[in-house]
Amino acid sequence: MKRQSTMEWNAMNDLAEALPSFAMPMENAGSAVIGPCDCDERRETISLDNVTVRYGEQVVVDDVSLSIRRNSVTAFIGPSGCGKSSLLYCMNRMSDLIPGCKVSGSVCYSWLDNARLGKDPILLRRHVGMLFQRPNPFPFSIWRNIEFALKEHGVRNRGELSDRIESALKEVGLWQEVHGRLDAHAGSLSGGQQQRLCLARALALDPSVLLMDEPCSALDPISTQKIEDLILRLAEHRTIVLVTHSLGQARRVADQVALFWKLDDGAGRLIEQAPAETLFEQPRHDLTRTYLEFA
Amino acid sequence: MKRQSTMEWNAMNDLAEALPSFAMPMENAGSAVIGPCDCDERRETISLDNVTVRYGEQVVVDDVSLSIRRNSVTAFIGPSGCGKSSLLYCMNRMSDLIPGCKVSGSVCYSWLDNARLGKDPILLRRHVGMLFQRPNPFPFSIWRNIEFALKEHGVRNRGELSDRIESALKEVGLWQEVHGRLDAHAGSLSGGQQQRLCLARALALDPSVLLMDEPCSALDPISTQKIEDLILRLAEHRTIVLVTHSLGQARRVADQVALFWKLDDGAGRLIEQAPAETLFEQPRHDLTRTYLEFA
Amino acid sequence: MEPHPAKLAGIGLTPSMRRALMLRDAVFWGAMGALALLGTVVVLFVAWFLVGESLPLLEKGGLLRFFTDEGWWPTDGSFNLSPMVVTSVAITFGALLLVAPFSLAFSIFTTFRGRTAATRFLRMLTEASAAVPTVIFGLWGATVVVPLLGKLAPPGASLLAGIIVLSMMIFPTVTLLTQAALEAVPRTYAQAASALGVSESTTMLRVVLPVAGHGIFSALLLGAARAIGETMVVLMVCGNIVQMPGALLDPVRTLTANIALEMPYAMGDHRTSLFVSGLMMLFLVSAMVAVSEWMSLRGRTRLKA
Amino acid sequence: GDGASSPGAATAAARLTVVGSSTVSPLMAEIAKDFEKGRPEMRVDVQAGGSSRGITDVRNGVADIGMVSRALKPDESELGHTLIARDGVSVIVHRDNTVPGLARAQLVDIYTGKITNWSQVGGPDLPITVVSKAEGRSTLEVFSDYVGLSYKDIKAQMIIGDNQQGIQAVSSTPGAITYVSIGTAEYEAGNGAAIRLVPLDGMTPTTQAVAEGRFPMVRELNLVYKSPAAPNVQALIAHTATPKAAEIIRGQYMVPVSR
Amino acid sequence: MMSSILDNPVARDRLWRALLWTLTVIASAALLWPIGMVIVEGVGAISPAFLTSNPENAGRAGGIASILVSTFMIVGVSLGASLPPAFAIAVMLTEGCDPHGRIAAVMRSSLDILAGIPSVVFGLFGLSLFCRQLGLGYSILAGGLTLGCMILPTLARALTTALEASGAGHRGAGAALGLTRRAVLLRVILPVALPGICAGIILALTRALAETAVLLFTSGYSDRMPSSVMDSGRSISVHIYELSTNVPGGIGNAYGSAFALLLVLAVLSVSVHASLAWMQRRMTGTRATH
Ligand SMILES: Nc1ncnc2c1ncn2[C@@H]1O[C@H](COP(=O)(O)OP(=O)(O)OP(=O)(O)O)[C@@H](O)[C@H]1O
Ligand SMILES: Nc1ncnc2c1ncn2[C@@H]1O[C@H](COP(=O)(O)OP(=O)(O)OP(=O)(O)O)[C@@H](O)[C@H]1O
Ligand SMILES: [Mg+2]
Ligand SMILES: [Mg+2]
Repeated sequence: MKRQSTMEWNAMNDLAEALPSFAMPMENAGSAVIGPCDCDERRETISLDNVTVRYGEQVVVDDVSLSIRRNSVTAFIGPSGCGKSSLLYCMNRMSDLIPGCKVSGSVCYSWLDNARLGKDPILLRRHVGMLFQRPNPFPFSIWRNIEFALKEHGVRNRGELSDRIESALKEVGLWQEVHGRLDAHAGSLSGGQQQRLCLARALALDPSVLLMDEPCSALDPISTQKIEDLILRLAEHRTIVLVTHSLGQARRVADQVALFWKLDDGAGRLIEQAPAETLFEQPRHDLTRTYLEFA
Repeated sequence: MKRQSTMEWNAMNDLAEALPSFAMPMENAGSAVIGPCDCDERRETISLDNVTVRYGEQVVVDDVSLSIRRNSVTAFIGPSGCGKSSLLYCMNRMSDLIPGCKVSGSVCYSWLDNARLGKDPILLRRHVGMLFQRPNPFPFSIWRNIEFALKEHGVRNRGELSDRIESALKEVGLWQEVHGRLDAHAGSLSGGQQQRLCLARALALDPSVLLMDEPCSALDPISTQKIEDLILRLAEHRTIVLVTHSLGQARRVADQVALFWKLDDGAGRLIEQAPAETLFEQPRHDLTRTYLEFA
Repeated sequence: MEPHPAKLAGIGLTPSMRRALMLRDAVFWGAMGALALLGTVVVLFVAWFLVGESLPLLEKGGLLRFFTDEGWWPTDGSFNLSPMVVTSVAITFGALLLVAPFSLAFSIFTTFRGRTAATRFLRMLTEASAAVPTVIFGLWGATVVVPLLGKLAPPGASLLAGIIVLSMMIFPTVTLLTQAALEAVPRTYAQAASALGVSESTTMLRVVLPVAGHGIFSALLLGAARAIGETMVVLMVCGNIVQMPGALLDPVRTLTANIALEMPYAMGDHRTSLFVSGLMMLFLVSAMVAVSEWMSLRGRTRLKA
Repeated sequence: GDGASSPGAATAAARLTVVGSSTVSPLMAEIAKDFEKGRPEMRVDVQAGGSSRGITDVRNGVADIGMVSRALKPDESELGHTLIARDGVSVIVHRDNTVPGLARAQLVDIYTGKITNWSQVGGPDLPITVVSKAEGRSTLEVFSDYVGLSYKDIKAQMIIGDNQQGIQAVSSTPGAITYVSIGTAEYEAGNGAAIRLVPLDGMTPTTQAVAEGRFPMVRELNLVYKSPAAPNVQALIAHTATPKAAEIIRGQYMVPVSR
Repeated sequence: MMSSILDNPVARDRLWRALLWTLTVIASAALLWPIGMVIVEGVGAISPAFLTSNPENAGRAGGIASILVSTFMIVGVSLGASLPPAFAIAVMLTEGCDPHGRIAAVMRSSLDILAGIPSVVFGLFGLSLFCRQLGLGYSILAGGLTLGCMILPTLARALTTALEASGAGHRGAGAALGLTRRAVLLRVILPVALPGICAGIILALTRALAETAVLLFTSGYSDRMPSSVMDSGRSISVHIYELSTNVPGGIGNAYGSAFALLLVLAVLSVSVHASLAWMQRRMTGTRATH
């Protein structure tokens, strides 16, 4: 029963669930925001330059420029509706799938072949993995969940498949818990386990960037703790961008924090970006100070 | 399409959403747990005595006895699945509506006519309001959302209706924000506003007890802050029982905190109940200490 | 250790695999589009064919004559279809009016009582009756309903008999869809209402039914489409007299029964006039669909406002 | 038929398609089975659909043979035709109706609505329910020819299609009257249906009487084909005149003609 | 008095429940009546011999073996003809175009109109298009194709509903893993939607099995064992219609055939459900559902 009208957007926290069915992955390929940039190749970074996101006429992310260091954790924080998710979705072009969503500006992964990524969203999304607010495993067995994605990306060899699946499950610490029942339905896992399975599924494709949109907000504290530990461990070899509402979480895991704010015209802007300690201890901006009071 | 198999239970964090059918509210009227008790009438309390909840054969809340002071805030905390929600649902007999759910023991509101409440769940639910994890306003206008419940409880006079609606909206601080568009669809409000509307809807019936099941977990920090402020204000004249996963929240708003734990047999037990400061600063039980480390 | 560049090469589609993937994608969507188009134009085929067969008579006297002619004397060149159009509409409305309360009650009962043995049996029964061939309903109507009504006012074969048997026939369709519509109503509404101490009847009538209203409406509409198009049943129980329905116990003839009754023996203009009946049915059904589209559009815009 | 537009005949030389009247088709199906017995290469498909469809299909070549349960009309005379059987048409009433018999004039009055109660024609005190047939049906033509009424003058309370439906209607309505194939009526009356064949102008309707030419309301059952007939068509038509076929025709409660 | 009952929620609920019960009981009794009639009258006629021998004496004697074979062939052809376009329409409606857009509206309206076209009109259409223009004659193929057109809207609607209900969440998950829309559709949404799809197929089968008017005009009337889809063949509903309206003394076997039809449906639905469980397990890689 599809009754998704725009007014419902506000009530909907997770953009992923709201993805309309008819979106065409390659449709907006012309509006690619991924492209080569003239950033310093030796300082490995993701650089977002003048990224603007519109839904129809409404600008929701206004001219954001931002640089993210490779193999670090960057947290996006800010009040609801300030465009954190929208900005995140530009980074792996999930924004292509949202009807009416227009993106301008550019995103550049300095250590990757941006020209190719810009043309091939499938390749892009393999390099730039994503984790959503609500765990969304496929309704398959645990094994199939990971195998499926791998197979679609061309891994056919049985031995390689099982190696990769095993190492992904081990990486998220799920192997111990589930190795005896890999053919159990993913729905039979607890919420936290499901979220880790989704992470394993993304990791199996060996992405070098992981985007996470409030990955813990549906989890209990124990599962949250596990995910946070994982984030810290993964960040050794992977670049992680994390949207979170929990300032505590940002403080615990992030190297860099970026605060966004929705201004009166409805557009989200970057207010302040700084190393986590600096931002929490010596916020420069008034809005940052206001926001930190809610911690 | 009803395909709710038991294995999916774990995946479902919100008991509320899992209510398979709201069946016939009075169906289980025989199993009423509300009844007179021999508690001291001058010390106004809600006393839960030996409450046990079963789903089919599985005991999920095991023999919990607990006393809640009137006009205070009591927080239920504990890991996922320990039966916090189940216990809460006994208190206004929402448990009647869950097929297969059996409750024994008794709940007694010392300052109310328990004999009548025990026979009349409609009256009971008027006195004992409830707020859910996800905001669930009716798909009506803002005004109709509150008016609907009031009319059902016999308020017909137009003047009285609008007085009550206005004062309920003012009480939750929504009047300012919406008084110009009371006939707007409730779905057009933001998540935080919706949650406050739901609270206003409950408050309009002038309940003396409010049960809240993780009321802020779907909200952003600013909305959370507003709700927490409200809880503190409402607690002056109302008894509030709050289930929360956020220890910070429990610390900020609760007078008393009760910690539950799911033991190996799957049954949730009350581990420790104490004033908030005591529990957080000098936990007596090992499990409490373990749990607090996740804060 | 620098794990990435090495591993990066290890996984991912080779250019040839990628080309194959794109090709398969293009073929798949092309095929889907073409097949969907084919399915969509079937209705045009039917309409084109009906118009083609009706043309000789339409050219002679226009469309209006089918409402202004003296009567239905097909072999004498007088083709007034209006009594049959009115009958078709009346019988459909009657069946809907009769089936709606039963179907609603039944659906509410089976949807909200939980999964007991009784509700499972009732659901099974509904599905089984959806499978009963219409001839059986006709037979049942002719041997049971008509004689019963005949005791009230002979011959018993009448508008009312048609309404009763048709509503039996569309009951499963309407009920199955109504159940689906009720199941789609978020449980949170009913639950919120209960938590506010709202009684069950009010919850149903004021919250659940309005929210499901859209789905229930389209269930009824589908039932109406089946009722108005039903042939064998009305042929067997309605009496088939061409006249404006005056009372419930009057024998009447519907457009479809007219086609089935006279087509095997019709020649020339008589035969063509029956195709015009078919065309008329198409108009009626299209009008119904247009109304429903308009209503749903209005419903959506109202929801937005 | 000609090969291009006649798929039934075109797919195999040994296939015959027979289409038409639903009254004739059951007996034609049985005759066809008998016809095939000695001819393993033959296949005869019998298809009911009404007399006029028989004519139309033969004309445009979809069928090789048409079955028509009435005499041919003048504008159909370009087709070859063979009479294979006769079928009487009889007035029937409910078994409990004691009316001794009806005259042609009484029938006219009943069917034009002048007589509305059985007591007016010597029956019980019971309102009459007039049941007639749909326009175009051959029994209606035979009946209205016999009583001398136009179908426009008939004031019926119920209109039916096939014979079986008429028997159904009469046996469940005590005051009903209609006209159906004698063969069908005899069979049903013999098998417990609550109907009675009413003597008409003193003549008792029986298959016997039809066979002996003593009963006036009779219709012809014809086969039509494009002339000149193809050899296979000729063979099948010849087969309908065999004693075995006559046996089958009698078995279906019709009256074979002697050719 | 009445108003006091309506004012008191408890009394009103009691009244409400009484109303629900009454209407439900009446409706169930009415549902049971025709089915019960078929079972009571048909159970005597049916036997293994009835199911395995061919009709004789215009159906008064003998069995229905050839009828059953023709029926399966007709229904098979109709399903084969309607399933691909129905699936394509469902896919286009849920994945291919904006569900509130113009194309979808055209598609949906055309299906709705198709669903409303009386079967007798389909019969005439099939007679002219398939039997005459395309030269298929009175054959199982012609009848099956016409039936296919008739059940197309039912099938398309059921498939659309099933796909719609199963897609939520998986599209985002799939896209984020770099899967194509086709992969998500065929490998994720389809398995999840299987129960709904099967329900839709059974519904369409039911309509096809029960159809009389269409087949009277197109697939013919011959009650012999068909040897190919180009033969004329009589489906079971036509057989029932013929026996009950045109063959004196055929009513007993008409009920027998109707009972057999119900049995066939029951067997079909049980076997579809059994294979469903198996298919789902295969497609999701789970050992057992629980
Ligand atoms: N598909 C859409 N169409 C129209 N407007 C949208 C759409 N998605 C989001 N918006 C609007 O864009 C703005 C930014 O949304 P976004 O989800 O990016 O914010 P957010 O910072 O992630 O908020 P939250 O913390 O609630 O997840 C909001 O005002 C939202 O209502
Ligand atoms: N309707 C139901 N049928 C069967 N089991 C259920 C049902 N509802 C809950 N349970 C089970 O009962 C146990 C307690 O559930 P409950 O929802 O009360 O826990 P909780 O403490 O509220 O958890 P959470 O923090 O995740 O909300 C869980 O193991 C849950 O799986
Ligand atoms: Mg967001
Ligand atoms: Mg809970």
